[in-house]
Amino acid sequence: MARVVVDVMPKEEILDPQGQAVANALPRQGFEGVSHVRQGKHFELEVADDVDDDTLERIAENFLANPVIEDWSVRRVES
Amino acid sequence: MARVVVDVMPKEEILDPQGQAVANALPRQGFEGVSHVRQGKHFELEVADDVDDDTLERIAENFLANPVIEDWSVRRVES
Amino acid sequence: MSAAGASIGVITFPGSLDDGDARRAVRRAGATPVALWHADADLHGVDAVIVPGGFSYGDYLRCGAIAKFAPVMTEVLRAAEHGMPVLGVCNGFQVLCEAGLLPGALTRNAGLHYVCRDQWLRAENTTSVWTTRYEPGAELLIPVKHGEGRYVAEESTLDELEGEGRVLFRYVEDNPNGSSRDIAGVTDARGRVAGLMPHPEHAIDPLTGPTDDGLGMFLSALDTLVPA
Amino acid sequence: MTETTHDTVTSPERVDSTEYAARTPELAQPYRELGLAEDEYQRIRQILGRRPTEAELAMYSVMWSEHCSYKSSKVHLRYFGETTTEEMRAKMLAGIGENAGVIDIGDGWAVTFKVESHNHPSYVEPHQGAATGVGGIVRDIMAMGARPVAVADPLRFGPAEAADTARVLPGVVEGIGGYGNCLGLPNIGGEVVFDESYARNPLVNAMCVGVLKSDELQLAHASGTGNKIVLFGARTGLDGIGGVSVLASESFSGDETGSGRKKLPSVQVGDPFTEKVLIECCLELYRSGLVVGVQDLGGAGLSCATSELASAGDGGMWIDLDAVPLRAEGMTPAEILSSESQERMCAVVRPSDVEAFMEVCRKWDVTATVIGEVTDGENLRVDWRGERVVDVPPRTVADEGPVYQRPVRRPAEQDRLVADDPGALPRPGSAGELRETLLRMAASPNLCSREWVTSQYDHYVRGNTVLAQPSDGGVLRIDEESGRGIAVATDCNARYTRLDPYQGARLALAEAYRNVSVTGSKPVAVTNCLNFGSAEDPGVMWQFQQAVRGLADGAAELGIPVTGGNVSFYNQTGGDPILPTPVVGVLGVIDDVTRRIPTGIGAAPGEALLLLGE
Ligand SMILES: Nc1ncnc2c1ncn2[C@@H]1O[C@H](COP(=O)(O)OP(=O)(O)O)[C@@H](O)[C@H]1O
Repeated sequence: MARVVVDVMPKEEILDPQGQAVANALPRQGFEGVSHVRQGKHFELEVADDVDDDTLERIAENFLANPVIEDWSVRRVES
Repeated sequence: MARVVVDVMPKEEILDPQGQAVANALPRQGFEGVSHVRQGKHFELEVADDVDDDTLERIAENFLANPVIEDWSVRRVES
Repeated sequence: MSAAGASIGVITFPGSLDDGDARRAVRRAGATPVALWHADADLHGVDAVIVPGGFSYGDYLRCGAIAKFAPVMTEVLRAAEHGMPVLGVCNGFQVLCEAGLLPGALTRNAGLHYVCRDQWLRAENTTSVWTTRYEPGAELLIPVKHGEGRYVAEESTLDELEGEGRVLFRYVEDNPNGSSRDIAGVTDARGRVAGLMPHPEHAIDPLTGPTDDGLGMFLSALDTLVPA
Repeated sequence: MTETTHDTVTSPERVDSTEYAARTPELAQPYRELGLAEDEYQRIRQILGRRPTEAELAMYSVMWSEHCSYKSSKVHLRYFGETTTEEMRAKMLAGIGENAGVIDIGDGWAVTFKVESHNHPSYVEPHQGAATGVGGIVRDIMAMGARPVAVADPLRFGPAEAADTARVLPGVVEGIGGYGNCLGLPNIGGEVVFDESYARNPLVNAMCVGVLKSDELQLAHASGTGNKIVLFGARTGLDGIGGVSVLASESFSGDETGSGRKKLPSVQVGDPFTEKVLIECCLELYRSGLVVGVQDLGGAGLSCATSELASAGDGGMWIDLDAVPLRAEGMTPAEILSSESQERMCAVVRPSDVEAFMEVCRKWDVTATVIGEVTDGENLRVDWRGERVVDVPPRTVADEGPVYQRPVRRPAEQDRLVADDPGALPRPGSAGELRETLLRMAASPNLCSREWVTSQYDHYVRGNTVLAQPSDGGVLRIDEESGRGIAVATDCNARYTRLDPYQGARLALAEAYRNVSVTGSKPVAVTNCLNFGSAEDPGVMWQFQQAVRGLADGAAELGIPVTGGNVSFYNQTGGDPILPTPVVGVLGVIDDVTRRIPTGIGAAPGEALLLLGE
């Protein structure tokens, strides 16, 4: 068993209303100094040892991310 | 400027229908070997250098996560 | 004080949607609705407060997560502590949970879709300020419309709620969102702060809703605010 | 398409100003990549007496596109005007040519309604494409001074069992629901139709209905020298730049490969919360009398809004592009002018009202910026970094684009198609077969319950929905005291229309008319969304011409005006166009909504069932 993390983020040039909402709300709560926020998704997968990087990449691209508007990164972590 | 990543995940004991939907869909699309998927949120923040760890922790705990249902982790990353 | 003398505040956050409906329901029940703005640091002397449905501040982070920090909510928390009746409907329920006035949290529907439909509920608690007009066990038909209405809380909290009779309503027949123990609404220990996902304000007139079964909640509150 | 080389001019060191353009007439420009024909490009040079700057080229190319200029449909759409009598026009406060038609419904109330297509974007990115389709039509309605009160969504998809439909349909429904629900607009009608011809060309049409007091009508014009132009709502980013990215110079690109911004997705992401706040903000601005003219930003963004406002006004306009609040760094003038960032509006405001205008925007936390003013000249002038990048007669951009009389030819195969009638098909012969046929029909994708779709839409919000799904027409109360209400329905049977486009359009109108009538309402006006294949296919143009005639003649027969509409051509992949799909929307009025008639067989036993008509 391996643990895999996939982070999916809205592309830089694409509007991110979620991140913007967080960024706007922080000062109202008295938190200053956060200039920019982007919000995306974080997936944690448990995968069998024989699942190779290429398969993981395809899973990320086809299922977890929407390549039209999102970027993603795949990494294996210690479990 | 520092870059900070906050990951927020549903607590283990809380049903995660989104992660489950992904896990169920994968075998149908011919991807075997993924036994468990959980879906959470991934935030990337740009923060001023004088924002300390304690403040970041409070932002995560009081705002980005709901401690009733979610766990979170905060880490600074290279920018 | 006459019924019309009782005034019930309805909060409008940017993104509130059912505030007009809540005010209409208050009027229909015979009280005076007072519009409260999210930035108000003052409840304008109202006798009770309704936190209505909608998508406060867009609800992009988590439903109710931003609204709980609104200046008006500070006042609501203070007033609730002194026993002011507060009702949260849908997004309002989410806000009250986020703000810690009610236990638990509301999460993504188990079916993963937004669901708008007429829903049967059973009145479980008929002693709270907001439910005295209902017979115990009465079944009501009231709309639900939400994407994040699955009520969750720790098992011990759920046991406590059940033990103290603080479950207000339960879904009957089909649970629309996968809520723990079919819970549709809960109240605080004093029976004054209540929250539910279904929309009583959309069931006050069979012309525009499935029934008028929701009107009882507003009438119940008036009974307390304006003792006969 | 062959890649032509061209020089990009604007760079951090140099601006492609009108003055520079005048000095460099020979510079090769990428007009073809921007969709302009050779003669169109030459006409622009003629109008300006020089080559256009990059910013001007961007403006003309989007504004002269089929979508914005109606260049292939204009000659046909005139027929609507020609067949509308004074009597039909009597209740019409705004008609074809305005952002949306407006009808006086009595008691001082007026209603505006319109359908728009967002077909291709919804195929590329179903969720966001459909969501921004709703956002766009809602802003059209706001631009008339109305409060949006309901939406409806006529949809067409490929076969229900096709794999791609499983990608497109759920995303579209989620997008429409997600956006409309968050705006607090009840969804009170629509259609879901499956057909092979829509497989790679789904149709996502969105209707919005708005209500206003008849004396509150807003018009999109910029008048009054010295009045300020205010851009308000979301910031301007690189969304939907699409083809215009060929104008981005390499030095502006963040991309090390040096391929400019060609790879930018032309997808826009919707922000319904910003739009919701924008609605409330606009309505407060209107109520406070702070707006002289207003225009929404949709396709073609600022290019469209500024040129249309100026064109409809009585003077010129000056815009300072540096004042536009941006979301992305290093945007060129062409990009700022072409950006299709959502949730933006543009208003004309008297100088003395600017402060009050800003105050209302601050209350709603809406970004608002003065970006220019109405001038007493003729031209629309745009400056950037102190240099003039646009100097054009606005009418040549907005109203005097090319007009084509495209070839129209009834397809040779039409006769064969019509001759192939269903008489030869086997018919159920026994009660058992009849039963089986009925059950199969009831279970078929085109007839089965639409609940999977409609349960994702809020139809209760605002508390005025008197009839919605599964009723034949949606009915809304608009005046709580008098009980006055309105009804809407949209319909189109595209298979009939394929067999006979003239009759098909009439049938679509008749069906929507009936669906409004059976709610107990009186039909008063028509809108449409004409979805067709390529305008360059003479057979498609024949379908189009016939459908317009059928719809116009039908409306004249019924005595209700066509108040507006939308044309979507090029719904085809390869040589096969979609079925001709002229979606027709009918608006009705009901004096007392308590007298509405729900769909369905009565509840009491012993009621008689009557069949009316032949
Ligand atoms: N995409 C949609 N959005 C909203 N309502 C819809 C949609 N599709 C169908 N409906 C509604 O569902 C009901 C049934 O639709 P349909 O089967 O097309 O009816 P009909 O055949 O009578 O026109 C109608 O009330 C219609 O308005």
